[in-house]
Amino acid sequence: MNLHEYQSKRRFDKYNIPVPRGDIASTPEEARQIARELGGSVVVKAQVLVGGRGKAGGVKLAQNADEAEELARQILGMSIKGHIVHKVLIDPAANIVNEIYLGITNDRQTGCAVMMSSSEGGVEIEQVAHENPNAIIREQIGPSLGLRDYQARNIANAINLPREHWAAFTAIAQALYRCYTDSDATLAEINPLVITGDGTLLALDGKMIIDDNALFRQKELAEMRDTSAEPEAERIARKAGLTYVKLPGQIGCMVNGAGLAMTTMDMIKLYGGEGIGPANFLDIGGGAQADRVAAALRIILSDPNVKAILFNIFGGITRGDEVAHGILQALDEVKTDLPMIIRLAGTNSEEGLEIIREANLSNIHSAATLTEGAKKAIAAARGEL
Amino acid sequence: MNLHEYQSKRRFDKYNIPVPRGDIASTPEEARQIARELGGSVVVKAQVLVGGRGKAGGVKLAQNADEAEELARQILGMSIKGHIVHKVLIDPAANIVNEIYLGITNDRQTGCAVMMSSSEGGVEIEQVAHENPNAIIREQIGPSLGLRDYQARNIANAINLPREHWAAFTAIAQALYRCYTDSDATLAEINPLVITGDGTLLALDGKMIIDDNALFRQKELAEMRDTSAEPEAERIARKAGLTYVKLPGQIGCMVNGAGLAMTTMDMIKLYGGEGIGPANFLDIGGGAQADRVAAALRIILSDPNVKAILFNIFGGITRGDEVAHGILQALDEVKTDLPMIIRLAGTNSEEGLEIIREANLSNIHSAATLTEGAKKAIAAARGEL
Amino acid sequence: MAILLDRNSRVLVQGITGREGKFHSGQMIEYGTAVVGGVTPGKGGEWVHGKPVFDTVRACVEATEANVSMILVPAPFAGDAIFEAIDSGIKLIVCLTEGIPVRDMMRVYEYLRHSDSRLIGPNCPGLLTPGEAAKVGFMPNYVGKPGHVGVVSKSGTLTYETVAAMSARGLGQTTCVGIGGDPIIGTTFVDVLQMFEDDAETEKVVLMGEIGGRAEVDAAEFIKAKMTKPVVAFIAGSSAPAGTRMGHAGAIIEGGEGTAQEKIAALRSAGVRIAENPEQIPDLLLEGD
Amino acid sequence: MAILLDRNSRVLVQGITGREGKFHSGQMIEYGTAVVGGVTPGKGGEWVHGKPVFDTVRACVEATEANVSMILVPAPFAGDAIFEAIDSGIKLIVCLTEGIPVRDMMRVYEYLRHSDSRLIGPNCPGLLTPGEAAKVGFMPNYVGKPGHVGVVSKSGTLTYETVAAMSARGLGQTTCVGIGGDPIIGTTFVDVLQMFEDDAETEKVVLMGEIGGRAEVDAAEFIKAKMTKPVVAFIAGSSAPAGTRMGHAGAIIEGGEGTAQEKIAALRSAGVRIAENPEQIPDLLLEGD
Repeated sequence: MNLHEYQSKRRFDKYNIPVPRGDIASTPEEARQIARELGGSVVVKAQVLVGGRGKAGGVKLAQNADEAEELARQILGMSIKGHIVHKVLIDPAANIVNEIYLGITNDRQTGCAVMMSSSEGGVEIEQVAHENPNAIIREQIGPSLGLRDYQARNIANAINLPREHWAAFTAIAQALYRCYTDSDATLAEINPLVITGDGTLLALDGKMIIDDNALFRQKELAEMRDTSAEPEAERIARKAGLTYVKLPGQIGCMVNGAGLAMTTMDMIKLYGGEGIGPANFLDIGGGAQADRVAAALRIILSDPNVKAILFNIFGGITRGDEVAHGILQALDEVKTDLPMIIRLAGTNSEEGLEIIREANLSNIHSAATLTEGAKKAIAAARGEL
Repeated sequence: MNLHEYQSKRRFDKYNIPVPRGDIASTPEEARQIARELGGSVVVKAQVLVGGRGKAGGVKLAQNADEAEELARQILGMSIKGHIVHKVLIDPAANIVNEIYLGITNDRQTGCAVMMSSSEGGVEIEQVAHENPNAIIREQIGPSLGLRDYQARNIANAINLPREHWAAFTAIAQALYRCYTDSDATLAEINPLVITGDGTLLALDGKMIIDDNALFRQKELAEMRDTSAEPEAERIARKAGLTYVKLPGQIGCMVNGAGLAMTTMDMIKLYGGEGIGPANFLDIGGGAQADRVAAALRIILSDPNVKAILFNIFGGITRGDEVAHGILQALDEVKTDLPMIIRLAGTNSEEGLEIIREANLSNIHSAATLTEGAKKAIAAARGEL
Repeated sequence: MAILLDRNSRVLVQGITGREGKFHSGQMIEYGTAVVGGVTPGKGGEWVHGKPVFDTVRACVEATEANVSMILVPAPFAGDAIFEAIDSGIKLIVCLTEGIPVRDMMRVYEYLRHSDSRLIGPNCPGLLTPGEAAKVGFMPNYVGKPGHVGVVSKSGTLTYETVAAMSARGLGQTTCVGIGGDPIIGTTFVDVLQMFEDDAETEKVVLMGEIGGRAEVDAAEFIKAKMTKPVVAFIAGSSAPAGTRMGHAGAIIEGGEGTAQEKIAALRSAGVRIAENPEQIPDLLLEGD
Repeated sequence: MAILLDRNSRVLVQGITGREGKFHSGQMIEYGTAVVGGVTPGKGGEWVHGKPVFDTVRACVEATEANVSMILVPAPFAGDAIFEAIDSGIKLIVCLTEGIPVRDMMRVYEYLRHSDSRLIGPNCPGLLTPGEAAKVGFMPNYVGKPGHVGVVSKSGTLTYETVAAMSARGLGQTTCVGIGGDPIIGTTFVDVLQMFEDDAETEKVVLMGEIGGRAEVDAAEFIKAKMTKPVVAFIAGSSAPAGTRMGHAGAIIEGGEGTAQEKIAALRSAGVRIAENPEQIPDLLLEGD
């Protein structure tokens, strides 16, 4: 789960990481009010859960409250890569001497957290990683020891931070690590961390991603989820415990297991050729029960592009009879004439196929293998079944 | 540093370990008042930093407030193994169904904390260890993982705790471990932990020892030190950063290093025979400087039994010239005619001996070796030097 | 022979009294696995499928001499369940639980590295050794068949798919290992490839990977440097758009790293034959002869 | 040869700018030790005895190729200093600092066990290898003399006493090791005895123990089972009353365990000759011939 910039920075503030004393506005008038209270020039920043907002014109400098209002008016409601701007952050403009990158993420290779820093702040770390990988300093953080002060000093030394900033830098690094850990974050990033004209460090921009699997114990953070920009179908899927990603094709896919779901998409692409593709990724998860299957089907049917549906269920923990019940239950609620190709295998698949057969629905076709299922679904999408 | 029972139990209470709701009294009148407020029968318990107070008559049951006052009058001022009782704890009497032992200490062998438990509570764990070692269940606690719930369950299972108490027991075990860790304790012990008539668990008696080396970061605990029972000389020594233990002999010893200090005592015993022994253990520590040496000398001279003083300094981190300055400084302030045998070796010992020689004091004798030093000190104590 | 699991494996199930725990232990017993007991705190003394339930893993191990643990407890408790298995001396731990927080797994991973235990998973389908009638986990009982191909996979259902296709063509397996697709797992492709390389009974190996991370690239490097046995692979997710998370925490292409194309290229250059469709895997295995 | 420390040892000093750090590095350099640099956070760029000071151990190691670290920083910072040395790849760490909280040492001990580093101490006098003119720690420069006796001791000054007495009688040392008397230490008697047993140059061994704990009993068991070289020992504290703490956290007799008598008995039964007085040790060493 991604946090907005302002949410991340408020969280940082709780850990005593210095952040600009700005505030959030939902209307141009609020923006003016905040800018007036801050005094001086301010930055108006679109709050969207997507990168590249600067290039898209979502971040602007205003000299005074009038300008802030005007810019907020332009930015609010703007669409940035499909995300509508509902809120802007009004921060006082900072006197920037130098920009640093400081972030923490999980490292798959070592199985532990890694703090990354670079003297080249303000640009995307992926870009630095690409163009000048040596500019990124990494310190592994063992979970039992946590970040040690000497590790922060190692970083400060390696990025050639002037020594007068070491104490402040170490405090910020420690705070960021605590914030990352306490929040079950998979990313906590200050970019840029700036040295200001008066010689202090300031977290000008912040980003946090919270581990979805840990939201059960992060109630406060879970409530911060901004669903206003989220597509309806994905929101419903999430609530039903499904993983759904909308794609531009015509064949709705319902599969159990991420690997098999991707494979099913791959097969549609492989055999479908130009103009035919999967309409979604949808993993009903392990042990999916009837009501979850029904929810999944409703989501697929809500996509007007869908011309055919391919069910590919290979039961392990998921049982074929429950999937069959789920399909019938959903079809009972959401009527459809779309052709459906059902491929059931694995645990209780015989029982499941029997249940489907007994329902005797004319738009349901069965397939014995994944390849056959994919080919039949493609034919159905083309109206050739 | 040892905490009193009432201090330990108040600390436990902070961690939500259930303790009796008693209070502390310094006078019989206060004891009566507390007993009256508690109502019913109470236990009057001497607060001394020494074991065996029960056998010494320091723990008594009172049926009512009058009896509580009377018993407090008997117990307050009592001397238990040389410790004067200044305070009594008045606890409500508990309805005891079963007594358990639960404690945590540092284990040298494994270098980590170990939780110990036994279904035979209420007696000293050392005694159980001696008589029935298998009755003590041990769970090692790795510092990075801390105590896990399953370890508490392992213990509960092994001491045959009825299952209805497991949840409460696990909570207490976890709280005790947090209390132990947060307090830099080297021992945190509930003995007995009782199962009461109404089926709850209650920490009837508690004991904590705090790591002296950690007191710099345990200000609150450091202030709990009860110096009222501590011998004056030991208190002064502690403040001066010295380790001093009073012993019944005649030869005051000032040595650097615990091992050499003990060896010096051993040599006095070895060559002294009947009636002659060390008057103290005194380690001036590594790198002892002049004022510490002076403090040490003053402490030794405050003991009226001392007939002779043996200085045995083998300089490593400690430097002979500084020891010499310290001795002269102390002698300047505290005049004495007692014979002093000085043996200086190691770092800067030549300089030290030169300084002593130049002071030209008639009661100072030098020795080249430890054996010679010990023998001369024995002779001096016998008035034969 | 086989790897990891054989007829001497004595399996305990942590979470045996749960809905899934009960069902899958039943399936395992039916398959022939020596399930010797289970653990659910607070339910010690109960029985499931005629097997005793204990409150602690230690008590279960003492009573049953279990040497393998299958963990199927809810995600919030799974980290502790793994610690308990390690501390109780279990040498092979198979954690099926999905959705364990990464922070918990980082602690588990650190502890595990310093222990003598091996963890398979979490979020994995488990192990199947058809020739020894031994199964731990979700793999459907009928998919496997005794034989000489080792199978290792990140994915669950994709594995069943492939193994079933192999068995249908007469290509049996020594052991099928689902390592799981989470960002932090106990046993990697490389670990399992090494075991198959060392296993006298395994003649060929099938590897099933997917987009995200670089485990398949590590596997390719290992195969190039160390493996003498032929390997056939399939990588799922060639149609996935970049930057999109596909279910598994693992299945996301991060900053241009971890695409199917790049993994396939690495494996090809290590001499691995790549299937375009998992149902082609039997063909590639047979072609090699 | 010798153990642990020789002329290839390149020593850095953590805490080199402190009063004691400065003095003892000077002594070490005078003795011939290759002190190559020091570390004090915030003082990088300074020089002590002509050696460069760095802000971090890592920077010092990169610049000087130090392979040994001597730690002499205040107790509250010593635990972190050890972690920093371990993380910087230092294989031999000698921590002289006294008064480190036990809780800190428990964490250090756990981390150390899983690392490739060896810790001597804390609260120890350090190491001396006279034949290689190498010293790390407090031992006075003049006490040692090249030779063939290995010395291992819990105590500091008692070691100087004994080593000086040996040297005066012509009995030189391979290496003198002060392991420290704290409850938790990095290297035990048994570890050092094993090294002396394996060291071709060491012919005899002197062990100096004291009351408290059971390290000397473990040593006795090791000597009985594994050692072929003669061992002479002295145990300090036979006159100490039970239950009284004698300075060292280690020097306390706990519940009847760890008395000098019991240690002496264990060592005797392992064939170790016991000195009543440390100044008798040279006699016992010479008698053996």
